[in-house]
Amino acid sequence: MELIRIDTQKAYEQLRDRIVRLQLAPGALIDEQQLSAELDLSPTAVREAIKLLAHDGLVQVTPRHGLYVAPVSLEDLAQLSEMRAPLEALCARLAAQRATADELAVLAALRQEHHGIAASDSGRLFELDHRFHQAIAGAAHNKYLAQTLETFFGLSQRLWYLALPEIASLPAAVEKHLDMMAAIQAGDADRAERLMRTHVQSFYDEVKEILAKKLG
Amino acid sequence: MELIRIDTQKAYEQLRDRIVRLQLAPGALIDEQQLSAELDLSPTAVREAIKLLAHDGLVQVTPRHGLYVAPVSLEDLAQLSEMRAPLEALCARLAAQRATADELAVLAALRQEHHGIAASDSGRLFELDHRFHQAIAGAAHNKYLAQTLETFFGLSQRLWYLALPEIASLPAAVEKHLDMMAAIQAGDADRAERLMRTHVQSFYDEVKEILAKKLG
Amino acid sequence: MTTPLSPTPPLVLGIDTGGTFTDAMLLNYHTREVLAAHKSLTTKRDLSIGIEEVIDGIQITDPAAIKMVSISTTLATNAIAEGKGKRVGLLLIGYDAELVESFKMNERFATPHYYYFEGGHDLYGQEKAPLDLAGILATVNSLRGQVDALAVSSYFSPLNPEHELRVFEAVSSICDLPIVLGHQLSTKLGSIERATTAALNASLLAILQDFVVAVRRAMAHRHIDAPLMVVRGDGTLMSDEFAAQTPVETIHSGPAASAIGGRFLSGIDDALVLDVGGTTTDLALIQDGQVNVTEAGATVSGYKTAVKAADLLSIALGGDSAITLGRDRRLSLGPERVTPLAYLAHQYPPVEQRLTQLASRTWDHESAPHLQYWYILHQPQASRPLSPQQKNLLRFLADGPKSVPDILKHMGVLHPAQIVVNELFRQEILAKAGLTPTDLLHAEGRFTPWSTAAAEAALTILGRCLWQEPAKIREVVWRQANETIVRAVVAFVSGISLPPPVIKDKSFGTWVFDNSLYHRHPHLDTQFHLQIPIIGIGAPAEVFLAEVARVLHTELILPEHHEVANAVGAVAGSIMVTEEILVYPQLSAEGLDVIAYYVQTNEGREIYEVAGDALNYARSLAEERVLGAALRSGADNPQVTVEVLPNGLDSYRVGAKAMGNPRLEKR
Amino acid sequence: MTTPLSPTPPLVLGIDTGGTFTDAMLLNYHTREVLAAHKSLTTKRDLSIGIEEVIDGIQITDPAAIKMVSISTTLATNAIAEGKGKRVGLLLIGYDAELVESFKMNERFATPHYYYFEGGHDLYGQEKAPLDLAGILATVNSLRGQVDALAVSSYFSPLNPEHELRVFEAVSSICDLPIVLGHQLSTKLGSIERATTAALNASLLAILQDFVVAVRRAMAHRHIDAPLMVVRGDGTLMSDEFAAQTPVETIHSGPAASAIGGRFLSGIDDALVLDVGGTTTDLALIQDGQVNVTEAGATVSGYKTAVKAADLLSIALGGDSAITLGRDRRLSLGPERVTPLAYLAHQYPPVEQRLTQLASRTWDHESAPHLQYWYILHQPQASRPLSPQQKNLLRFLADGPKSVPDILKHMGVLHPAQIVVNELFRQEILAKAGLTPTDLLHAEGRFTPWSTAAAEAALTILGRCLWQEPAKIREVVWRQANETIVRAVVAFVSGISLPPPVIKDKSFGTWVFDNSLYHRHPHLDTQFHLQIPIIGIGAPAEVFLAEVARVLHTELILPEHHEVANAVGAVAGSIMVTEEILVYPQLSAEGLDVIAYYVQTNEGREIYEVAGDALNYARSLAEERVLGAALRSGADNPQVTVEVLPNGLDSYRVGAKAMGNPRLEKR
Repeated sequence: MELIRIDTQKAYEQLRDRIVRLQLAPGALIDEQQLSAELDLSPTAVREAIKLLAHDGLVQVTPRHGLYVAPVSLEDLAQLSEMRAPLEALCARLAAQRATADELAVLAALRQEHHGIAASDSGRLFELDHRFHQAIAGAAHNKYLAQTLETFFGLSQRLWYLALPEIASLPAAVEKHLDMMAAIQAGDADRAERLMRTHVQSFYDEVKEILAKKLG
Repeated sequence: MELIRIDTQKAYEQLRDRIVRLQLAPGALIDEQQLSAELDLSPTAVREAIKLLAHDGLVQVTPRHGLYVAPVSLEDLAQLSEMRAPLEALCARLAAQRATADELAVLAALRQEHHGIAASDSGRLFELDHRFHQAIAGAAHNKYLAQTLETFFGLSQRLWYLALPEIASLPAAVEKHLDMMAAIQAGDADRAERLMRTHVQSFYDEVKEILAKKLG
Repeated sequence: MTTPLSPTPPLVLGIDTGGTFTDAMLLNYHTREVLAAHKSLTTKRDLSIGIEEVIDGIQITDPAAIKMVSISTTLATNAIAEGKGKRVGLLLIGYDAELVESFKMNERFATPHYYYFEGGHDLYGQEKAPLDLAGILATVNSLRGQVDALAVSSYFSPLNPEHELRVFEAVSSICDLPIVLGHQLSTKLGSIERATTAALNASLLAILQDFVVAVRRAMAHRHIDAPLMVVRGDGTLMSDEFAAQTPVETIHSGPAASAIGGRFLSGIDDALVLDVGGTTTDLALIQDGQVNVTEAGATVSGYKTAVKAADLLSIALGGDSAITLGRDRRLSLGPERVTPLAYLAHQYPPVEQRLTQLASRTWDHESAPHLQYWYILHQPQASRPLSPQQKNLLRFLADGPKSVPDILKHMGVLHPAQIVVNELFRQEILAKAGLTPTDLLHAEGRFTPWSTAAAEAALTILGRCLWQEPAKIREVVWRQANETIVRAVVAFVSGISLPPPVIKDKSFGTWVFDNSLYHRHPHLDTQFHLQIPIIGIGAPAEVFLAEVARVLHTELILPEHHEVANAVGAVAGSIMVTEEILVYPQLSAEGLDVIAYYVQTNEGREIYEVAGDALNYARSLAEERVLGAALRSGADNPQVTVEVLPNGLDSYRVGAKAMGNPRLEKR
Repeated sequence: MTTPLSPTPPLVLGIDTGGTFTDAMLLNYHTREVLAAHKSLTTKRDLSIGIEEVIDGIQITDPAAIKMVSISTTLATNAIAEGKGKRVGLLLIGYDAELVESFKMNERFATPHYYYFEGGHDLYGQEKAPLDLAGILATVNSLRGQVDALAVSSYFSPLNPEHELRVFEAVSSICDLPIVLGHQLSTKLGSIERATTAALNASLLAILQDFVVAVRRAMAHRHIDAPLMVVRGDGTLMSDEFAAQTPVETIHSGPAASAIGGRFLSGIDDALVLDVGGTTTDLALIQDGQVNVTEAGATVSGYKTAVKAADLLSIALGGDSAITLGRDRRLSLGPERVTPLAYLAHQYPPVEQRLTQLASRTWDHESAPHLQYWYILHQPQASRPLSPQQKNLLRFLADGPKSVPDILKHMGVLHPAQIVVNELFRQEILAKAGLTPTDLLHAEGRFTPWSTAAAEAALTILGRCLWQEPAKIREVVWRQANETIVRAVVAFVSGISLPPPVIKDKSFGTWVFDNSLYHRHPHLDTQFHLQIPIIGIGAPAEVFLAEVARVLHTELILPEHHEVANAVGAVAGSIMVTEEILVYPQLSAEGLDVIAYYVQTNEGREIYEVAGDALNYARSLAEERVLGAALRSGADNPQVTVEVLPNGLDSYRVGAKAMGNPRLEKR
């Protein structure tokens, strides 16, 4: 984010948030002029922000047409899960093999934080889940892996927000992290990999079921 | 590439090429003013192109400092191979399961093309290798997988150019594609996956050996 | 405490790259006042050189005040006319080869590399035959190195582009060539025009892309950082991105801009605009303030396309048209464009000496071929492979222009066709010079920037060959120019094709035309009365058009700045985006009942049970898409109109159009 | 054919957001002519409002001609002084807690939330103790919601930042708070200053980021799309990106810009610049045309930092300083800044009525507290939680300002401290008004934009409380202002701290000072002779400084546009980037021999066997890095200088500096 002007950064964050939280609906036409007025940021900033969002896959440009909020589909969900499940599993395996003492301390701190969060606080649980995956990605010591997973996490977010009101298993899913952490701490790569694969897959399965009903 | 001005596109291609072909050396300082003069393209175009290259990981911005051509390291190579081997393998597996008749026809056409290339023509072999991987990525029917692999391919290119003069096995590596294609055509997912993993891994191993000598 | 600055209003820079001249002008966008204008020679080998020169001539003191640059160009039209487009492989899917060939429709494809394959759909969008993808890929593999781009047109692809899309996917997996798909350029159903349009578009892609980069580069040199627009063939503007994707839409861009500029400068809403350039003269009609547009699809160099463009006629006649002596010893004017001898002699004094020397040889009645010169325009790149003959010729021309007879002698051949140098002319390594109307103007003292002596000498030489006085030669040439233009005007405005100007034609049409021009009949006079004025555009407009207007009994209007009206027109247009969506029925298996309706866009297909729903969806989709595209193209508050046109039984074309003035803020 | 345009030269817009006024001016960058200038009130709750107003006042007719906007701001300084920075958790690694506390150095940390942990390195960059990461993470977890940012400083981190980097990695994995690392802000080795600087930087991050966005927004509203620069504390410029990362560097940005502006406008290379604002008066020295810079690190609000900034002294005295009556019935001036009563009464006529009414009560000698008003500056957001007491107060003030005695009565308390409303003042929901020098100017008829009647009434009231004529009150206040400024000048220029102005101090220093001001001694006169002129900056400069200059026997220079010299200074600076690299020895295991040399940058460490190689590498690396950073910051052809300073035994600091004028093209 270093080459980016500060107001572009602001526009990017605000637009990204609107898209992820579905305030800008999937498939909606993007009117730069209007957004610039709404956000009260310069047209340049908004335009630059949209470029970044397009790079993230959250905005689409059709060849001869305008800019749209990328639509969501079950197909996307399936493809994301197909990628994330093996990569997160690989990540957990590598983390079990490579995590440094510092990284284990981070995982322990996250676990500690988990104890302080109410099961009903889905916002914080959601955030914690993200941190947990990031921490494991860091412990895997492969920057490409970490970047890739971060990108996919971003793309998944919107689907999750779509499903969120009906997700029942969030606390349970986050609970899984505790087992995984134990495996990583113990250096049990096989177990870490297996747990992670199940964790990611079962979460996607649930989201998929909810969205299948919603999106028809 | 849709939101990008045409002269930016030009600058991007030219700069990317210079970086990949090592004409802009790894670690070199990037002087936008100078590049703008050299390429005879507007400062805006060059600046935008550099942003894209930074996104590709080919240009680095240090926190309080200037822009540099990203350095290369054996560590990068190792991390890339760690990501690419399982992903390409997954890709081959999915392709074996999902390739349509059209996609098999493309693979057959690439095979046909291969027959027309001399073993000494490393430039074309290199290009063909890229196409082959792209075709399999397409046949896997997962856009995220395809995008990810394409990004990694781009990052690997520079390392390969560094090693290229000494790579002996390029024709053999490309030859491997023929076996892989047979496996994909036959729908033998296990075999396709295994062959791909070996193909990618052994190529990386060779490049690694060469670069280990070069980079010390 | 405040000292206000003098206000700098938003300025726009209009540029027109014509066949001979590149014009530029700077306009105050709000007051519509032309602040500065300039003309340079067009440098075909690299248009950016002429563009840089013309921008330099404008003396822009505050590049930041320029909020838009807009450019019209005959680049596409010229590239097609001169066969300088890139080489295209045209893949025809589901076309009936026999039918096409038997009606010689293949001659309309605008490329010699066309190939037929199984596949395509029927008029209900159902697959006619399976796609022969393997065959296509094999062909593409075999074309490696022989073509620079590919065009794909599948039968009934606007109804169902599936085969084109599949070909795109597969072919782009095996090669890097740019690929143009027919259905993306036209939703109309004429399969031949679609193929032609796709092929032409493919042949122009790289050319227009280079052009846009060159203009951007010229802008960068002058520190102009503003949106760049390109004039479409109908006079509206599109962003440079769009233009680079759909170069065919720039066909007729130059003439359309002239027409718009002429209207703008004259303030006249109904007129015939005649733009006299160095290479061509272009005709367009202005009605109710709008350029007439042809719905049928523009024709360029005999290729009928599916491109909506200004309805115009371009004739190969201009200030630099070659005046040559045919085998029948008749003078002809055009269609070739050459460098005027007055200019060549001005650049190379030995040419002037040689011509005056020749003119003094009163006994020599055969020296007309000596008026044709070849010369080196710019040195070929060192890397360029040259034949021994080409090297020999270039060495011979190294010290200056040589006349064609001298060249033939040196090369030891009898006819220029024996020297294989077309490619060198094409690449503007070599150029030709000869006698032109521009030379006549020199001789007449009406326009004399270059060597008058050379022009006079050349006329003397040519007159001697014809046993005529130079004045008579001039008269003949001007009469011919006048006749050619009047003929074009009459044909264009009437919409009736005139009989060709063949000698000894005895048709009534020929007679009437001749008589109306020359009033030869002692008893029966005929006259043309054009009921609208002629707006003359271009530097030589007055010379060429005064007599035309007289013959047509109308007024010739030469508005201020008419020399650069095309550049004015480049910025006077609105940004426009159009979109068409097809709605057509899905038939039951037996093909007897309509069971649903498809809504087909470039990118996908939706299905609706009821026609009304399908049309409503198509309407709103079309509206949204044009709006999005217009916003992205920089239109300010674009206005959208949607119309539904019947397109055969139970089928509809839903067309949307968004138009708006350019948004002149920094993007 | 060309009509040249009148040239529009590159313009630059300078803005200064001071404590009271926001100034702007438009400069022709090449001719250095001030084209327009304007002043607005600073809106502390949202600086962009004042910035927009001041830009509006400038009447920019051609925003595109503006090639750079540069801004200086007292934002950082004020936020620190007023404790309005974000709450920071400071993590101290390897610090000797006992030692720190025993010397009360913890008071210098600029945050009450500081925590000690095991870890850190020694002066050879070797790990002193293992890092207690688990402890740090537990602390960070426990700080959730209590701090807004984190700062980390590890012992000897400039030599080896490993522990800071590890903390950064780990902590950023468990929370989103911005984290500032000490070694990235300072390569100097003072561990306390480094911690202070890191903590201050962390507390300012969000503030400066919001500010930059607000300025960009104000620019966008005026269609100004140009690079934005921020003035550093030493008067040089940095890009807005840099500023948002290292807000501490903007400490003293405002005064530095004033000094540079004063020099620029006066053309005088050696002078004392005195900038009299509404809230403070700032002193800076100009020597050889440069602002004096303190190498030791700037001190702000008593916090000593490692930030290189203009050497200056800022005293809490300005046009809007509160004139209050102490318990000892002495008048004091400042340090608090309040809204002048003349202005308040102008805005709220009932205040004027009330004051004139009070002034007419000749029997009332206790009404001085009635000169202090509270009022609502802007309504709190609906979402803001308010205490019942706060709600009560806001309801009471809803219909206009109320005097403090009225408020106490309504709230049923005896002292303002019993009303818990500091947060409301902090957020500028409430504001205070009172008697100020600005009111005196109204009463004297020297500056009368607002209610003179209110000012006169207030003076009458205050005079009656002191049994004095109003004229006498004014005299006392002015004398006190003069004395305060002269005291500051003498201390600042001499570098000697003067004895505090305590009553009944019998020291010689106090005597000399008093005598030099008031020449009280009948036989022994003392005088100050300042050998350089005083350049007065700011609107009230003449009023405040005429007597100061007289007392100091020097000339007071008030250059044209001196009211906005700070805004001028904002654009007059060069872009500068610095970089320091440390070179220090690696010791053998026994610690007796130097076996190699480390080259330590912010990002990494290299090792060399020979000191010379290490220094050469450090030199070229430093040079390359500053060059890169300067180019990125928009410097045109930056000039680089490198110097090597010894830094203790076998250790060196390699400093590089790149400076260049801003590149005024569009980036």
